[in-house]
Amino acid sequence: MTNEALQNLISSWIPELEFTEEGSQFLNISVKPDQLHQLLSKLKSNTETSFDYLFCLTGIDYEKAMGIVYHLESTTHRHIIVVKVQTEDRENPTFDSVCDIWRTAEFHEREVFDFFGIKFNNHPNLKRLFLTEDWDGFPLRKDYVDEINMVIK
Amino acid sequence: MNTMNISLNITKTITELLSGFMSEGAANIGAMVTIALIYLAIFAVAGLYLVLLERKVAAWFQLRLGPNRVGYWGLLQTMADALKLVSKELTGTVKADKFLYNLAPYFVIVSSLMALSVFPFTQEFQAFDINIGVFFLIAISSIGVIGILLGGWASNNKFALIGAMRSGVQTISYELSVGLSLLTMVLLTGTLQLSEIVEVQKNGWLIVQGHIPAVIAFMIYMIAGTAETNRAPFDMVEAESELGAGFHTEYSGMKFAYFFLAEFINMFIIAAIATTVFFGGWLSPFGITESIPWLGVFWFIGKTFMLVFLMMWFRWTFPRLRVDQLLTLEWKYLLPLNLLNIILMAVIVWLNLTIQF
Amino acid sequence: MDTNIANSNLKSEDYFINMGPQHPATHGVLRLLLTIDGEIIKKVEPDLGYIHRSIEKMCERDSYQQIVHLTDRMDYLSSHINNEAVCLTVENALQLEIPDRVKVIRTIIGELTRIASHTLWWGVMGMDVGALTTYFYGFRDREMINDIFEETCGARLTMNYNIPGGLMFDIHPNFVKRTKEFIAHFKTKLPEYDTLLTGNVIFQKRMKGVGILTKEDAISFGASGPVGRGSGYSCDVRKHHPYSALDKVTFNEALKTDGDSFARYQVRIEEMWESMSIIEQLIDNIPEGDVQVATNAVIKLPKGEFYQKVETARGELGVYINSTGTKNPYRLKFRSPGFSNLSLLNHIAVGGKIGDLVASMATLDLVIPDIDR
Amino acid sequence: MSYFGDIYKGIKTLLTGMSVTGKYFITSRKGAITQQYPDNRETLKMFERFRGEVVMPHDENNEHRCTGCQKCELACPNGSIEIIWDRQIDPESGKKKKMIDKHVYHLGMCTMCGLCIEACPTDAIVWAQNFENSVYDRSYLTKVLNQPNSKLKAGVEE
Repeated sequence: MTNEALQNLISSWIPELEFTEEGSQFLNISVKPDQLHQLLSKLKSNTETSFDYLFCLTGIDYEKAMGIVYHLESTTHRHIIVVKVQTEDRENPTFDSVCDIWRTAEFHEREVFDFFGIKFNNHPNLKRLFLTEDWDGFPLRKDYVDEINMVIK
Repeated sequence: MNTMNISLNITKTITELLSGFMSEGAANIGAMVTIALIYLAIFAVAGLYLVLLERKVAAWFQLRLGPNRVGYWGLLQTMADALKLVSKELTGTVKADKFLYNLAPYFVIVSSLMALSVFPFTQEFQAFDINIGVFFLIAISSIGVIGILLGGWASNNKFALIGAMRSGVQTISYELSVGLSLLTMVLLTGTLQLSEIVEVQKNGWLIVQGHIPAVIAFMIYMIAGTAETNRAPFDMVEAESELGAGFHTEYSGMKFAYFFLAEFINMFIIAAIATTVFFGGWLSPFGITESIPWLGVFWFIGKTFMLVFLMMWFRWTFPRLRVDQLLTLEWKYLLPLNLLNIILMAVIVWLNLTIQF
Repeated sequence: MDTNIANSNLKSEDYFINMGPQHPATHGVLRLLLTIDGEIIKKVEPDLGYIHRSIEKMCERDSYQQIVHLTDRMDYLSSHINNEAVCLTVENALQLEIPDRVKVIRTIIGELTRIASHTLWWGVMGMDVGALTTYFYGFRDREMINDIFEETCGARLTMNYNIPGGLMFDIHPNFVKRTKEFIAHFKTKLPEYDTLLTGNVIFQKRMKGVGILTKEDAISFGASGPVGRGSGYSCDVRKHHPYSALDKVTFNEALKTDGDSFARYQVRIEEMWESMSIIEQLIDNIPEGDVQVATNAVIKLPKGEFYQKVETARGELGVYINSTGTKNPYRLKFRSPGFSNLSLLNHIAVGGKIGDLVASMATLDLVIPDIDR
Repeated sequence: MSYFGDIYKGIKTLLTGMSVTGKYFITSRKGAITQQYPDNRETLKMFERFRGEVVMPHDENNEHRCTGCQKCELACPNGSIEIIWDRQIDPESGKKKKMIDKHVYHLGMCTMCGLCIEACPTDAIVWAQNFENSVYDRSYLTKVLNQPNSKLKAGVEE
């Protein structure tokens, strides 16, 4: 389905979504954190869209806000869509976990928690994946400082 | 000619030699000790060169050259390894069961060396010609398992324990097939004494005499023999990719050398039993070198090394079986075949359809 | 009726085993915490991070040329295809027009890297399952490809032959001759792989029905590459989103449906045949032309997000660049194939034996720096 | 009867597998694929593009082409090149000019990526083909590429 058809169909589900296409090859949807899980499960279950392949889940630190970018692809219709979600709260950013929709999210969300400190509620075992348990700070945040290993050129 | 014969029967000659200036009992013990030392020396060196042969054969299979740095053509390589192992520190795990941990290697090396004493190398050249030869060999080879189980359990290492459990299961179930396949051949010879078995084969090797059932018994025996010595494709005991080094993970220095040497001497024993029982020990193919008895040693060693090469060929070609597949192979395939084979052989012997020359 | 310890008062706890980080079957520093009951595996819990160098953090301070050289160290067995991924992302972002010669050379060297990675996988696969000689036959063929790369790019493993805008320098005069020699040699040797290992009854018994992965699980776990195609899930990026000169070649995607270790094994063997046919279609008519498009020394990507998918030997590598117009990316994420392929290890290994875990891990073809980044 | 059938099939596949290794065993006289490295050091010649180590070629009267422009230092991803330059009076034109003093190259940190050679405008540094770079002390790995009292070759600036 083309981006416009996708846009009309999806905006019919949840009214207040913003659709943009500039600055990216795919249709971008920004959604509020509380509608995130509902939108994503609908995107997967609906037969016309059937986004059953979450191939990339990225955490981003926008300095004023923390966000996650979901790249979804449908293995049947072969179209790709990007869903973005942001939250201003930097001390305790939490989103709904999507690992009940896509099993691959389990590891990706643990990685985002490990590097950004974004918590996901009802995630099976949200522990640090790469770093040791007692590592303080979240390395991929912009304000992370580590004199020893970070070589600032 | 008879001077050659007398000198060959080493046990009698040494006891007569010693009884000259010792009492009868002391002479016997003296003879036994000297023969034991001679055999130990011969087979320790033979073990080393078997290791070298294995490494060279493996290299030729794998488009490599194998050891060629130490000594001319790499001949001293395993000698150097042995020296290194002697000088290595004997480390051990702290919570290991010290006594059993140190006892395990001796079980393994003693059982494999004891089995060497009954082999008829030529006409008279046999340390002990006991009349239950084959039965003695099977009994001895089961003692080695205790050593492996002890070593795996006592070294308090999880991987070693799994390795030891696997080896226990494997050796017990495959002794069955070794015993039964040798039993089929004993039906033909009628005697357990190894020198008698070789005598019977004067008119045709057993594998020829027993034609079809003998060949089946030989194939089962080779499969079970390879499994008996924990060699590929049944080497779950020290499966590199699964358990690291298996039961001898925690051993180092001479203790590891015992395990390592025992494995290769066991391989030699399995091959030697096969040559004695199936391929007529030291008999030349059509009695061509009957006149010079001591030439028999080369025939015996030659046949044994052919079978050792066959076992090495197995090792460097086949992947490893899983433990449960190994057991199904034994209980569901080898055992029924063996029993059928015994009945077949009994029928043939009863109707004496054997091929005699 | 559960005859064993259930009704006896003998209490038995779980038996934990550390498989790794130094373990022959993990091909690198991956630690698996196994909960086993005798030989049967109850739970596999990977513990990662032993070779984590935070490549994504480094990319945030490096220029785009410098990022390309970092990707060599991620999946070192398909380092050329990783470089190509970043270069393609940057070139598409700048809308650079890449000459055909560069596209064809990139595809040929990409397919050669795939064959090199699969021959190494085949050798190590045999070693994991117990046949130690396959290692040397696999490496004999891989050495010929390494020599081709050494002659053309100067390095055997971490090539860094691509730069944003084309190639560093042109291919070596006897690149074509050597590649043809290799193809002729490998055509006689690949059938030997089948007689030695594929046909072997012990190998088939060890691989068939081990580590079953259904198609839905493959998609849900995000499995890509031969792991996904072994379960019938068509995920070849070269087919669905072709890049470089892949749209000019015809090849069929190796698909198997029964999803066990043997299917994944057969997919990779078939892929080697496909890669050889792709190289043959391209090797004879490499178009003339220069190998580099002029880009200014400091590359600045326009503001926006750019995503590029590439099919490495292990699966689908995605490069996601979120740029704010400065000379280094605001955020750069590598979607590594090994990461998702590892996440399904627990799902396929539970219930099997330790031997099965090693066999299915070998068919997942994990490269640990690719997972840890 | 499939019982005996699959036994026969099994043994047949085992034997074909053994035939492959047997063929290699017999033809092992053709020589091994492994390289006998320490023995073939004289005859071993690396490909001319092999990336061994970055060196600065000097011609016969000890002149090199490096102008000290620091482009390679900027291009290097892990800071393994340091250019120490100073302003000296150029003997011909008498003006103050930027002259290279020491081109420090840390071989220990270099990842052989080739970006410095790519970025050098005057092709002053090239790849050497030696690969035996192990040393007993890390300080030997920091090398100064331009030989002492070497000068910039005339005519390189234009």
